[in-house]
Amino acid sequence: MTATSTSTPSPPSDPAKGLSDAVLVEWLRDMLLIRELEVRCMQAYQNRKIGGFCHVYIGQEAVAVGCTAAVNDNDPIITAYRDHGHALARKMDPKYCMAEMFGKIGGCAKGKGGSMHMFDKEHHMYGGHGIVGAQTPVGAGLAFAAKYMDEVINNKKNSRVALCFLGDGALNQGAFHEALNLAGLFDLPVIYVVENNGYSMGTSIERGTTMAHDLSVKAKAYGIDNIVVDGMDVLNVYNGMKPLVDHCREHSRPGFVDMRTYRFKGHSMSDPRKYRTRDEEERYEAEDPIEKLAAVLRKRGTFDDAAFKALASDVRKEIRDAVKWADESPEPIAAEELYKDVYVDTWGPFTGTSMPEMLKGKFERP
Amino acid sequence: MTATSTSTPSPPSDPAKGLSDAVLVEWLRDMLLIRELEVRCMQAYQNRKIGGFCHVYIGQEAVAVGCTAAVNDNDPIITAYRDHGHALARKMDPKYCMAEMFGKIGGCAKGKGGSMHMFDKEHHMYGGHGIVGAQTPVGAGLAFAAKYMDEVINNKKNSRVALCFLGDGALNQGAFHEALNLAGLFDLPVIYVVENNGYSMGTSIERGTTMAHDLSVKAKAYGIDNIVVDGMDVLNVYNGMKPLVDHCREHSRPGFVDMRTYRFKGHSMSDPRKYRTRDEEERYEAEDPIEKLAAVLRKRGTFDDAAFKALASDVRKEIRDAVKWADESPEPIAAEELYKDVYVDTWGPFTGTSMPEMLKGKFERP
Amino acid sequence: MTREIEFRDALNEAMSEEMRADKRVFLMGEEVAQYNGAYKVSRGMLDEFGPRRVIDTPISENGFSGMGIGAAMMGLRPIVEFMSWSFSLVAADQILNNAPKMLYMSGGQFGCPIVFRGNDGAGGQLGSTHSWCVESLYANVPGLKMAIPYNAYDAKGLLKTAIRDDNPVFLLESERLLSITGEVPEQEYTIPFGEAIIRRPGTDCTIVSFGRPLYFCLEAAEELAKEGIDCEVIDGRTIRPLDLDTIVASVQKTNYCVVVDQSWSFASVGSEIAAQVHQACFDDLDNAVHRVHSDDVPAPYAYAMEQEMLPNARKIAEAVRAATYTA
Amino acid sequence: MTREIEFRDALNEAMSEEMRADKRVFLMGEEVAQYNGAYKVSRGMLDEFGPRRVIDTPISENGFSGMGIGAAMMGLRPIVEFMSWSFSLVAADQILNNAPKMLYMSGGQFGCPIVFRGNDGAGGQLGSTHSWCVESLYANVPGLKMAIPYNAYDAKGLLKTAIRDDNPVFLLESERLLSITGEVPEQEYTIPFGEAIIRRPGTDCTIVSFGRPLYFCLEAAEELAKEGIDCEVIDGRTIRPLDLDTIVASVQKTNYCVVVDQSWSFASVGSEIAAQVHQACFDDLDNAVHRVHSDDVPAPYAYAMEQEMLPNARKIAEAVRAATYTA
Ligand SMILES: Cc1ncc(C[n+]2csc(CCOP(=O)(O)OP(=O)(O)O)c2C)c(N)n1
Ligand SMILES: Cc1ncc(C[n+]2csc(CCOP(=O)(O)OP(=O)(O)O)c2C)c(N)n1
Ligand SMILES: [Mg+2]
Ligand SMILES: [Mg+2]
Repeated sequence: MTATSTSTPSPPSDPAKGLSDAVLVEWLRDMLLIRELEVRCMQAYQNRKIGGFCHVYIGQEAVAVGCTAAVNDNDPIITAYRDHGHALARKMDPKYCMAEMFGKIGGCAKGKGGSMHMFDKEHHMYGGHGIVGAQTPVGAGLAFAAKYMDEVINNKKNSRVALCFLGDGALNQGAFHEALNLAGLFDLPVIYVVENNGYSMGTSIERGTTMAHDLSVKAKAYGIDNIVVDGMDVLNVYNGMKPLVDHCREHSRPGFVDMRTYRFKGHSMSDPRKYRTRDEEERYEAEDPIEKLAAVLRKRGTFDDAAFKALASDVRKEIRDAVKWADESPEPIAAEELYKDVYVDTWGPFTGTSMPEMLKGKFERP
Repeated sequence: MTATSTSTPSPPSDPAKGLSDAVLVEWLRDMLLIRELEVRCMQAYQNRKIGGFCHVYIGQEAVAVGCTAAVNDNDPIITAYRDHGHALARKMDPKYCMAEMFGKIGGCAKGKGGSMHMFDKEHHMYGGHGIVGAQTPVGAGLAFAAKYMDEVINNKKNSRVALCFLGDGALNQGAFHEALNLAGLFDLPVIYVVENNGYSMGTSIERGTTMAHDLSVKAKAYGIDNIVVDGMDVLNVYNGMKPLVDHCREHSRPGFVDMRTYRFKGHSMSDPRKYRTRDEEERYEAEDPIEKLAAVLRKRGTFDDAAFKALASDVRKEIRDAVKWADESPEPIAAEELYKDVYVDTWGPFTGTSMPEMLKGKFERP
Repeated sequence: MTREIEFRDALNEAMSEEMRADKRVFLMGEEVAQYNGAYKVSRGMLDEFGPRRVIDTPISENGFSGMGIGAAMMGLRPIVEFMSWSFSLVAADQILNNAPKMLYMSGGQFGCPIVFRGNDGAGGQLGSTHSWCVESLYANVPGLKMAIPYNAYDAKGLLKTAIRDDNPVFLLESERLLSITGEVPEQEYTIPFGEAIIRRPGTDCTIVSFGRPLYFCLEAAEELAKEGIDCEVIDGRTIRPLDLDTIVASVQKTNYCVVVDQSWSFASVGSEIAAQVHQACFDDLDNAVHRVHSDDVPAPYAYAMEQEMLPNARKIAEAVRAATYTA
Repeated sequence: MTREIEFRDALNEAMSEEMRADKRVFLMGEEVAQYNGAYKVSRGMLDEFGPRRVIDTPISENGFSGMGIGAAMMGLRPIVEFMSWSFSLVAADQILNNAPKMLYMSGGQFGCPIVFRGNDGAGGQLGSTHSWCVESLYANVPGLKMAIPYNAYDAKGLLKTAIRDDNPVFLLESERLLSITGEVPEQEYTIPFGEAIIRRPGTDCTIVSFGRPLYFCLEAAEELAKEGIDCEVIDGRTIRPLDLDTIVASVQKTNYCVVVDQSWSFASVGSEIAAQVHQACFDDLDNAVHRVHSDDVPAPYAYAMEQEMLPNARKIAEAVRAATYTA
């Protein structure tokens, strides 16, 4: 596979071809689930049920859903702090995600991590990271370990590929540069998916990143294959990612994706969005990935408005239940949890570690 | 000026054209001076007159001499720890350089810096830095300040360009990535000269750096003009650098240079050089920049062996005197110097600051 | 004549006044210009000073910190804003290896008059990576100065002093305090470094702290007063230089001392002050110096747990009772 | 049965034995493979374990530290060598924000069993940027463990324990000690963390230290013995966990204490131990705990000045005399 340097996304002729209705409906449901979770999340934040920083994924749903669909369930993934969508796309039960944001013991991280730290060992989701760019070398490490386990420990061919998501703002961190050089140098099967939503907080990409009009050079600098994908269309995302994923897995090589997307809401809960025009926002809102996929299904004739409504209300119910569950989950008791999970072992004031309810019975140790 | 992506240095037809004999002889003398200083430096190290880490510049003389010749005397320069050559090329008196390595009060940094920290405020030499890559953002800052002083404070056009030297190993530090992005983004007049001697300690460049065969991509990633230069020939260095320097000064833009060179000696004083063949070393030794320039002068017929001998012995004398001076310079007295230069002002145990003898009468304050 | 202004505006005034007075001064950081500051500290400054002196940077803390250091070496006086000191870890090499050592390494040739400033300490459920109290981490390093403003008056006075200082200064602000208002004089003023101030005079126990925890100290002091324990609360103001004299004079009077430091306890500013007070007041102390810190764990997100982790009036009161044998 | 081996080979044996026993263990760092280690600690390991398990990295400390952390999260057991801890500052975010907090941030899901090791402390005229003693900087952070080996025996035993530990461990070695030889048993052994050891029993004054400065402490102790001051020298061995009990037991016996810490004094391991000892032994101490540190200045290059800056037997002896009122 050769690197594509074109910076204008070229959607395949018939993206949907070869994908069953069932699959597309599942993707639609996943995107609806993320959208609904984020909407309720914003309400909960207004009602002070969620604190700290909270970054919602509305508008970018097609990226997490399409990318995770293009990899295997046991391929490790890691992302930044705008991570609710990735957690759900990886099939984390929304109730654990919501409970985490509510700061409850039932949360995926027992309420210790919050919105920016969604981890799910069962689904190979390695977080949720708050420091811009810091997840990129860690992502290289996930690929290194996957490859090492196959090739060095089990003497077989590498079988996994890691996905490392990052925002366009993370392109400017030294960690990103070192990570890509290491990935290229060590032939690590990791794909860096830049969720290029055009802004880092209030800074449009060209104000913070050189060559913003053609990010392919950021990959070529390390001899890494790259593609540009229209991230507002989940079929495009899948069709763009799948061949790259297969290639990187087969040849144990890194990849780089300029994933063009847009966040419909502000950076976090407190952002007047003065740095962009309503006009621009509307242009992208017209590109709503959920509407797009629904339209495709309608065209296929196998999915009518009634079906869509049914799906939507089913999703609303699931999230409503998640919120209820999160509400009812007890707060972590400081006396029990404050000094737990600092060290794996028990010494001094430290009380060892324990798995969150989400993983009870599934894992014994970290 | 457009970026050159070719990785094979193309020497200008008649490099020497337009340069007077006097100029070339001065360059030859500068290179001989550096060579001689380094030779005596290695002896002194064996005799334990120099301690710590000491990295000599033998083989790379054409780079420092040719590059500084291509800029103005008041253009700021900064480099890494292999810095003796740059200090001398910038006309620091060898005695201050040698005394610094001897850890004497007469040293350019009063014996506080050592081999890795050659600073010379009078000659706009901003060090001498030990942490790989750390000088690259500082170099951007020198260009920022030069430009700011001209354009913001004095309302005139930018008049200076900064040179920031780095080793090929520094290409892999995050700091380098951030520095180049900032330089490109803010149109900073700074030229990053990669002294590509093929190795970082025992690691050949392709074992540590992706795309080592074509470093131009490292500049293109930030939209920065770049050239590749044969650094074993000072005329080539000058002719390659001059147009780039003029361009970057005129348009206030950064530049990037893949300066192909070779260190004839080990990385530091304790390096058996097992990682490279004697064969390779001899190939480069045949490219000795001093021999090359001497040959050009001989061809011009204005410079015979006698003249060369005279120059060489003159240089030997200057360095011999420098060593003698350094030897006789007293050791810094801890009671006086240990707590000086920690803070500019005087408080607690701290005794303020003072200029080294090298700058006495030339500057009052840091 | 005084005015009542917000802590954030006090910082803004300090920068703006110094920038008006000295063209070498400029501000650089993430979102400081067009966005008017992530926390609105620099609001209006882009309009007044323009994009050449109020500069939006990419998310490259190590890069723009180093850029500021180079500019300072050449004689400019950069103010570098970290959106949060939590993000300064990626810049640790530049701010700890270069800024504080440049003068020494260059044998007195190149100073580094630069101010690094931003939010420090728990911001409110921001989790482990975003809640750093860097004072204990960075105060270990000679060559830098460190100040922590307690109110609007100090925010303006200490920042102006920092900008005029010829050395690198770390100014640690608290996001939790940015919106509180306080009196500042109409006329210009600065606050000298190394001079602690007594926020509440008292006779029975000395409480030493810096920045935001002082509010908890004063709260605890009121509560303890009801119990008949009259605390003297000292605001150290600057950590480097540290005004030990004021602390010692107080302890010689009260014979008891509690240090309240919002950072982790181990190898901290709190342990340093405790060690120095023991050394200077060994014969005056009727009990060991007691310490209140954040618990020795990463900052948790959950509200109640975070509150329990941080220093608070309850913990401080308990420490004072224990220190004064009135527990 | 014991053998006499070099400190560096003790480290080598610890890594090699653990790599033979556990394929999840691998070594990565600059020049560790083909060059056999910048300081020859890993000599021969590439030959035995091959390039997949002994890995040369580019000069990207933040990058390969983060890579090791990701690998550890997935269950491998990386050993990351820093040529010098002085170069770990560029990796501060990964080693302080990620490694020690991953378990907590993930609510117990992902541990980080990784060892960061390399030379710490002045190496001999290396100047300001290359002479870091990071113990006081990094020990402030919960979630990590920290050990400092004193001799070949401890180097091997502590490193083996570190590799088997399920938490991130910082092992601080001294370049100055790599060539000293010492006895190690033929049979396998490990040294538990959190157990200090008395290097020299004594009755008159307790001296607490870690790593290389212990040699100066013992030197001073001999000198002081001639003056009739019988010092007990304690090697803390690990800073996190810190074995306070052994220190306290000693101070209760000697009633005097001097802490010798090669790092800068402010907010240091030394101030922490002093503060804790004062708290635990307030009634036992007949004088304040005295401290010996590197002077509060960047490390100078000149030999005599550097020697003057570092802790040495003379300074330690003076501190003991002062602490015991025999000055
Ligand atoms: C090292 C660091 N610096 C600054 C921040 C503060 N910050 C959090 S998110 C953000 C913007 C990131 O934008 P981008 O990477 O494009 O991701 P997006 O929010 O668009 O998903 C910034 C500056 C941080 N978390 N880490
Ligand atoms: C951040 C950092 N890591 C490691 C080192 C140790 N070190 C000093 S020089 C060097 C090799 C640098 O090679 P290169 O950049 O090519 O410069 P050259 O020695 O060839 O001039 C290394 C690894 C350091 N000084 N700084
Ligand atoms: Mg973005
Ligand atoms: Mg090199």
